[in-house]
Amino acid sequence: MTQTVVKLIDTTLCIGCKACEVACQEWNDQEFTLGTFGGTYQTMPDLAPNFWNLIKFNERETDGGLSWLMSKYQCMHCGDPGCLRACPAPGAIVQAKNGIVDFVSDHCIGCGYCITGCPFDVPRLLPESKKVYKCTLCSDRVAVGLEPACIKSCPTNCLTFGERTEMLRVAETRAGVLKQDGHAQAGVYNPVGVGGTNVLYVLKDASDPAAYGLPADPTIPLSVRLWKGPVKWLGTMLFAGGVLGSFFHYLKFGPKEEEAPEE
Amino acid sequence: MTNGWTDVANADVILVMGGNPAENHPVGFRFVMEARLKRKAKLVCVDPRFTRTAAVADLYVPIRSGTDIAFLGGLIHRAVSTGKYQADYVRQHTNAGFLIQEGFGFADGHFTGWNAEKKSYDKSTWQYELGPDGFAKVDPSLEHPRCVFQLMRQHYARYTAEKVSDICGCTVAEFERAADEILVAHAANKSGTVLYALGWTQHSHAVQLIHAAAMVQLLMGNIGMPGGGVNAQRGHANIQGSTDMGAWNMLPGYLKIPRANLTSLDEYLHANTPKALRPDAMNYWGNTPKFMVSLLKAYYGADATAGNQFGYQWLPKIAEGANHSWAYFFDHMTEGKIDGLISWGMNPVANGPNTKKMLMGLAKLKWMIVAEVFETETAGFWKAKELAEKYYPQAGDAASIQTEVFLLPASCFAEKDGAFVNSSRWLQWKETNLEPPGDAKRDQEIMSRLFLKIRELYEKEGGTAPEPLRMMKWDYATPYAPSLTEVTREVSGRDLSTGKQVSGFGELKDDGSTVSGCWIYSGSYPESGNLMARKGQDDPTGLGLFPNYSWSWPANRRILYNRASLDTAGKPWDETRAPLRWDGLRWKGDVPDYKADAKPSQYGSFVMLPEGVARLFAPELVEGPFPEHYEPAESPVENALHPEVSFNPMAWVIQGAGDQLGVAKDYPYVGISYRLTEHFHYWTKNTAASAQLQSNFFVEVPEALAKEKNIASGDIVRVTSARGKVEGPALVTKRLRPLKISGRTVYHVGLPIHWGFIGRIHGPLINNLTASVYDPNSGTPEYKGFLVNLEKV
Amino acid sequence: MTTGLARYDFAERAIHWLSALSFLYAAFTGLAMWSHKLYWLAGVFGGGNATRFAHPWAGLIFALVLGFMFRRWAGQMRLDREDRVWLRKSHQYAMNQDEGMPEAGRFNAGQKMLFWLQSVAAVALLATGVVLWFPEWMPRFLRLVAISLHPLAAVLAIALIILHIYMGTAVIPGAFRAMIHGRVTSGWVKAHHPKWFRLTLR
Amino acid sequence: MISRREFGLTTAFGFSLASAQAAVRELKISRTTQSRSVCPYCAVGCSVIVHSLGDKARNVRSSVVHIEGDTDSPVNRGTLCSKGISLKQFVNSDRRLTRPLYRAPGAQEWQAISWEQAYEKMARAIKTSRDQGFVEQDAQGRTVNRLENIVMMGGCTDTNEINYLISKFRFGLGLLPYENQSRL
Repeated sequence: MTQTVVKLIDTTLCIGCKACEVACQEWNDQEFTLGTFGGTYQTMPDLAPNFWNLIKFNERETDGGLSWLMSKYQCMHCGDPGCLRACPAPGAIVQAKNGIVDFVSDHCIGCGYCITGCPFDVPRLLPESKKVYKCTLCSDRVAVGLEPACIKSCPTNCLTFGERTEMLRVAETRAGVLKQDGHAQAGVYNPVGVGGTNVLYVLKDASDPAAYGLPADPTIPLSVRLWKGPVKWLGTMLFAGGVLGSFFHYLKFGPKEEEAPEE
Repeated sequence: MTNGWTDVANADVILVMGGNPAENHPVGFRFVMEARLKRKAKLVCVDPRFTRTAAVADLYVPIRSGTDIAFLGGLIHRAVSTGKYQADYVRQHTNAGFLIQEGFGFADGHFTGWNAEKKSYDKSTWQYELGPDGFAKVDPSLEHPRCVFQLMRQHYARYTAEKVSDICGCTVAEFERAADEILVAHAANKSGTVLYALGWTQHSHAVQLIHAAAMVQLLMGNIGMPGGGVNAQRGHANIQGSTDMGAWNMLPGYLKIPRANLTSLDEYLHANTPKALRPDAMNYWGNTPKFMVSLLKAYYGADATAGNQFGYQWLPKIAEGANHSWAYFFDHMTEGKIDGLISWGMNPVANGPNTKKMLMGLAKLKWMIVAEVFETETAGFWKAKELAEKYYPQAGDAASIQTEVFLLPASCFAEKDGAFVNSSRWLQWKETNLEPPGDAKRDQEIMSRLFLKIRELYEKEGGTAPEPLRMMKWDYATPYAPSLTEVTREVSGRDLSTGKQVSGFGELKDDGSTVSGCWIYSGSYPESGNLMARKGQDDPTGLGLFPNYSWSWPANRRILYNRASLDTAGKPWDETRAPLRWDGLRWKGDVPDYKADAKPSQYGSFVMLPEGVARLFAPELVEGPFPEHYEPAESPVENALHPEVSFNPMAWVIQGAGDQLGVAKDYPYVGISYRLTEHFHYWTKNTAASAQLQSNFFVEVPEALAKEKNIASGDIVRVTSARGKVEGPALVTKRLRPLKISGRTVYHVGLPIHWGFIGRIHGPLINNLTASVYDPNSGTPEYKGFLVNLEKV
Repeated sequence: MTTGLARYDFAERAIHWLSALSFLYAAFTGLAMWSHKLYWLAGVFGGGNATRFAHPWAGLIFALVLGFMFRRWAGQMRLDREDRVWLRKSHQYAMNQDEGMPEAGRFNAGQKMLFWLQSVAAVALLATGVVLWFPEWMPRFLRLVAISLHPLAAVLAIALIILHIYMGTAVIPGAFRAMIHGRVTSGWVKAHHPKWFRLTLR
Repeated sequence: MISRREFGLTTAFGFSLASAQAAVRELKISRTTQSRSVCPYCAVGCSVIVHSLGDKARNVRSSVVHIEGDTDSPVNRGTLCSKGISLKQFVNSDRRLTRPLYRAPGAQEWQAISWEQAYEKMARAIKTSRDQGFVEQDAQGRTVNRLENIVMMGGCTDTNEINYLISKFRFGLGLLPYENQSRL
């Protein structure tokens, strides 16, 4: 039986070296561009069709002194992926048995619904190719027993990779150690609203995921659920009802005859 | 590094100071993280900037650039005055008990023997007191008032926490907290490591700074211990190897280039072979004749015979008083004393202090040869006016520059085999499967063809002194493109009598029967093959020594001075962490820094030194046997310890054309240059990935200073020094904390290097700002801590 | 040669069929993307990418044509008092008990309702369609609204069109001919649009 | 709840390997030649594997398609920093020099020059300077065999072997002013 794979991000170990950013682009043969100056060490303002993995830098004053958070932002490989729910093209987004949510460009029609469906705002549309791109968790590497490129490159063990139950255990253990070390709010980010994620975070302060750029309680957007639920039922009912109703109406009542004779 | 990257994981406390491994050695930093995860090691980061290392440190302490000796002196004072030093280690393994001559002292910024006129020291009082037997006198109780320990205690008594705070700008509480963490390592079963880099070496008192770190580590009993040591994180792939192979006044293997007064090999060997200072000192440098003769045999082959002093006469001799240091090259060029420059992959225009001066010098050359992978600012120096007139208005037009330039396309790392020596002193062999692009050639071929061409001209036409040129052996199987395997076999060494490769420098001889191009690498390529290419994964000690992975100089030893991890009786200081054990007959574990079968008490534990023990007191350094806090040559404040001798009295302050020093009145802020993790030096401005990660030059400005000057992030600012200027957008940050120095606020201005006027991305060269001030021991420029002004454009 | 009475001039018929064709194109391509079960329709229209490409253009054409139709017919589509009575009695109309129905003008109240509802749906489809067409330039909030409103409006429009087609082809013989040739018999007019017959043609 | 389309994308990552039903992208390094090298940037000394394609037939040069960390190295265990992981961008940079260039005195531009011409001119320049500047004996009549009017510099990304050859080149000429990047 296939087991679910997980990327574990221990935010306490990230040094913002950006190796994962580049490893991702290199492995996936994405073009490099020029960065912008935004007043921080972060030169890529956001994820992009050729840039699937971003380290955000956040400088702030806390009770314990200056804090410089570096946090990784990429596809979360949700248990219940909003992108997949929203995707109209069968086979364009696949959720593999091992939990990887992968975009298959050949089948992608570029509608961009996945972008709207994603509670983490991850997929990015490339206007030239009319395809949407995001992290694949290096499904090609994982399939032959290699770690995803970002994880392999990570020098500090901030990123680790493994089987889900084991990784959950590792994450909880690490959070426990952090608690012992005085970070009472330490915890694991694995939001239930999207069926859990196969990208897990260990946070020093799990009560404030927003500080790491993570939504506190992500869910698949209501409108996507409406569309894929009630609207679909309603439509099915109306279309079927319309066609069948017409048919039986005709059987019962037939056409309206012209009554008046020709002039 | 005395120890090595993998060994950092054995530390209990890690002091990062004068370095920023999270940014500049991110992969090496993984061992810091491992120590923290596995050993709960504490990471203390001391730096003027809150770096990415500081961001993950347990404790960050800001200090003013160039005040590290004050901080370390404070640690020494605190250790000695509170008893937090490993007393047995200090007594057994250092020169703490050695008596110093009567009259030695320190007052008002100078050690004894200062000659104000000559600006130099008479070191006669800095010497050990010798007994009638010719050996140094030692007081094992460490109580003699003239013993090194007492002199040290006295010297650092001035370095109180308050003084440290006053000089460095951290608070007393911050210093004390850091000291408490660091001095934990004085316990015999605790190890602390020190990781440094160019934040220490690029000061006018750099070598003393590292000496101070070594003293702290000796007091903590950390030298020779796993998880200890003084560890230089080298900034280029083969800094270690290119140093080992000799530059400036060195031959390969740290043998000195002869001076003119040493007219024969005998005189040279006599002058350069130290004599033991203690009866139990192994004094390994006593073997200097074997190393030197083997080198001469490598250079001159069969032509080197006992009868002609093994070709000693063909080696160049340095004139008394001459200094062929980088520090003087460009003045000599400007003065017309230099005809030409050959640069094998170096970029002085970008790298050297005071760029304007570099440009002026090169413009006076008749010719210049540059072998490179990319066009550099040096190769294209004559375009400076065209490409960056803003910064070099006084540079000449290309038309006025008469230098003839050859830019030769060389090959990159992946297109060549050969070995790099990493910071851990591991010689790691590379393979290659690639040809250089286009018409580019491998460096060994470029160099050999040029050498052979010159020799051919001399053979055809004659000329001045063809002999040294003709005698230098270049008899490789393919002389115009030597196989690097063949070269490395020559370096490792051969026994001429058997024709076999030697297995180590222990087999080298001074009778001309052995060859070795660099004695410390001897044994890297024995009969059994290329040990540098090994990939063995075994780690019998569990300490991360990996004896069968690559090859480590010297003798495949992974932890230098490992003999000091045990007491004189042979008992490890820490049983759980012993790199070496004595089994009654032989030493087991790491390759011992000791005679392999000598009893624990037979020799002193530091076999290379004539004392047989480590030096707390180091008289060979030019500005004093103890490190003393001196300000940078350009400082915003005067020296709080001795205002009349503010900066290192022995520092080389070059006053050539274009050289000026600024004062705080005109240039009130402290400029510091540094690397960013996203770039490598001045190369990656040519590569797409790094150009994306940091595309733009910027100036880091402390928030408070920005407020004062009404500067917002993104505003263009101009930073000026007495030498030049740079301009770029401001990056306003909280990470540069204003420091209170003697009641005044001092700001640092952060200046990342990496940009230049030739490349995929462009920006100013930071060395427009830096000064021609050098450490007098090493000849390294003071790139950190110079004075600048800052204004909004 | 023409026989019978002129019901729709050329412009009206052209507009009607343009709108019909563009609507159907948009509807079928839309249905392909609406449900995975109907994605086979995308194959009919040249595959997923072609479907994604053509759908908004068909929708845009439909919206434009509908604009013309609106200008042409909006005035005639006002609901008057009799229309309201008609609507109240529409169940009788559905059961072919037309005797008690108020007399219809050129368009009966059912047709008028279709016109107005389709117009509303078209506006909604256009507005949300533009948002979905260029998701990369649209704020997330708008995309979220559009992603559910667009199919909702489409469901409504398609349901109405099913009814319309049934009425126009099966229930009222001659209506389809009218939309092709433009002409109807006077008997047909008297039967289906007596008031129009009375007021306009007589 | 919509049904998930489950593809048999499986992993050999230490788990049982279920049969793959859907092909994923082809692994781009599956047919490469691998050579083990060492990163030329800082001196952590990370080992890398250079993946190249091309068999070096007459019309084929091997070219780098990927560079990745070598997991055998106890130093980096396969990890790399942002610079190391993008070494391909360095090797394959379009800014690489591919032919010798020459700048005549006073010229505004580079011009191409053949290797042969370059060696001729360079050797001549070096010989002329050496002949003028070489000191065989100093004022006191001591043999000193030194050359001080040519400066040489080395970068520190050359291997030990090349540094050793530099030392032979240097002392063959008798050249004293030699510095290396390592000392700055």
